[in-house]
Amino acid sequence: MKKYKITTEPINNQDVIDSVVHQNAGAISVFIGTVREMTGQKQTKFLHYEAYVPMAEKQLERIGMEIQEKWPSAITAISHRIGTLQISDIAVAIAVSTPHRQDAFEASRYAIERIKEIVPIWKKEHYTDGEEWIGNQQGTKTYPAGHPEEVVK
Amino acid sequence: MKKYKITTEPINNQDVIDSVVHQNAGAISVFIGTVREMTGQKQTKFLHYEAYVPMAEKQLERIGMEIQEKWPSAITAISHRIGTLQISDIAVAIAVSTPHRQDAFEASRYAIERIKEIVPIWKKEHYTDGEEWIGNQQGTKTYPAGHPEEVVK
Amino acid sequence: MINILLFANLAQQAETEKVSIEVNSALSVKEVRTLLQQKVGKLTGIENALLAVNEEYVELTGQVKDGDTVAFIPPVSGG
Amino acid sequence: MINILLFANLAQQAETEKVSIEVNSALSVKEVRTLLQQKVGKLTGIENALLAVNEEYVELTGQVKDGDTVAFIPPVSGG
Repeated sequence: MKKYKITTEPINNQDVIDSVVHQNAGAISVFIGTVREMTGQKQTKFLHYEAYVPMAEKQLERIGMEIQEKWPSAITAISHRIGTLQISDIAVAIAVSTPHRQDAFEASRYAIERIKEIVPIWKKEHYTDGEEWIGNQQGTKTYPAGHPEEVVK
Repeated sequence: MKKYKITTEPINNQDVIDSVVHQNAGAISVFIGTVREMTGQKQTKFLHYEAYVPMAEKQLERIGMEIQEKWPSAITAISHRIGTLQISDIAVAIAVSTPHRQDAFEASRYAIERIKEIVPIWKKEHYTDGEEWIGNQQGTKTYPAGHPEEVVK
Repeated sequence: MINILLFANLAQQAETEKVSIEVNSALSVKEVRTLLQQKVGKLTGIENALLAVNEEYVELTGQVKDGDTVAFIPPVSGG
Repeated sequence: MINILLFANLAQQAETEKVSIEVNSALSVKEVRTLLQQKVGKLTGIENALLAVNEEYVELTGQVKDGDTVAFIPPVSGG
């Protein structure tokens, strides 16, 4: 399976896991992001994800390379789904295998944080009382134009 | 599926994951322990796990309760295999779902650390040059009789 | 010609995901951003967008030439 | 009668996983540990074992009565 993938199909967790199994891996940390119904008082009906697909796959691959620099024995695979997702559907599955467990946990956590920073994917929440693109509108994330060093090589 | 299980059968990761899926879970952290071939210069041919099965299942359940106390929205499932395992076989699969990702990572890490402290399961390494029960012999873990408060209710 | 890609709420405001502009000489991403808004109208929040040329992140001063693809990437929300 | 369970290297040394001892009165786990080794011989490392009575961890002073199951649990190595 392609290790870094943006897909419109449902994600098969085991496929993602299988692509990081290795005879010298003792630990695999898997992170699965699923569609949650309630966020505070807001009820989600469904979500829509869109991506800048070719660039998003490159950025996923870049995250894998960053992980390999930090944890040289790590093997990483990431699949992110786009399109319309229902409650409990899998949006993202990340698997990282390493010889020892501490590295696996740290690397898989690193991967999800980096996805939320640099991978061009956007989520539109369809609530029972309206819809909104998550990101700008919340004001929780801004990238002042003078401060993009985290993403510029 | 039983959420806390000691089994002689191969572990199906997806079964463990499925048993923690919930409409208000946005994150599932899965930890999979697999049999690693090389540990330093030692080469493992295969492993044998034994357990005090009924007590081990109770202790897994106890870990689930500890997690629910610390992270009230968490749902936990743990399967541990016993018997003879080959390289890359799954020894343990832990899944924890929570509304937000930070808790899922912390709780699943907590679970694997607690397994290594309180669940009566023992691993015998069969190396290319001999065999040994892991635990006592390594001297990396001792439980002075005066210090069992972590496990005594 | 320079191809400009818009996403999420930027595409929604512009009512298109793709805009082309003719250019006579190399220019900066910042200049592209100005030309884009002259064409499609003011895009709220575009100053917070990440910038990419040919699928690589660049700074506002990044150079763009004929045939390049410039993407304005509003704060991402995958995962 | 008290049932004693041994595991891993303790079972290997004792050459059995299960030992029964007859008792006339309640006694402590520590006393059980002594009686056990009188019966099967010295078990290296048993002083590092966790202790359980009827599948619950107890301290060395824990009380054991007729019909109980006492387990000596060498340092665990699951996961």
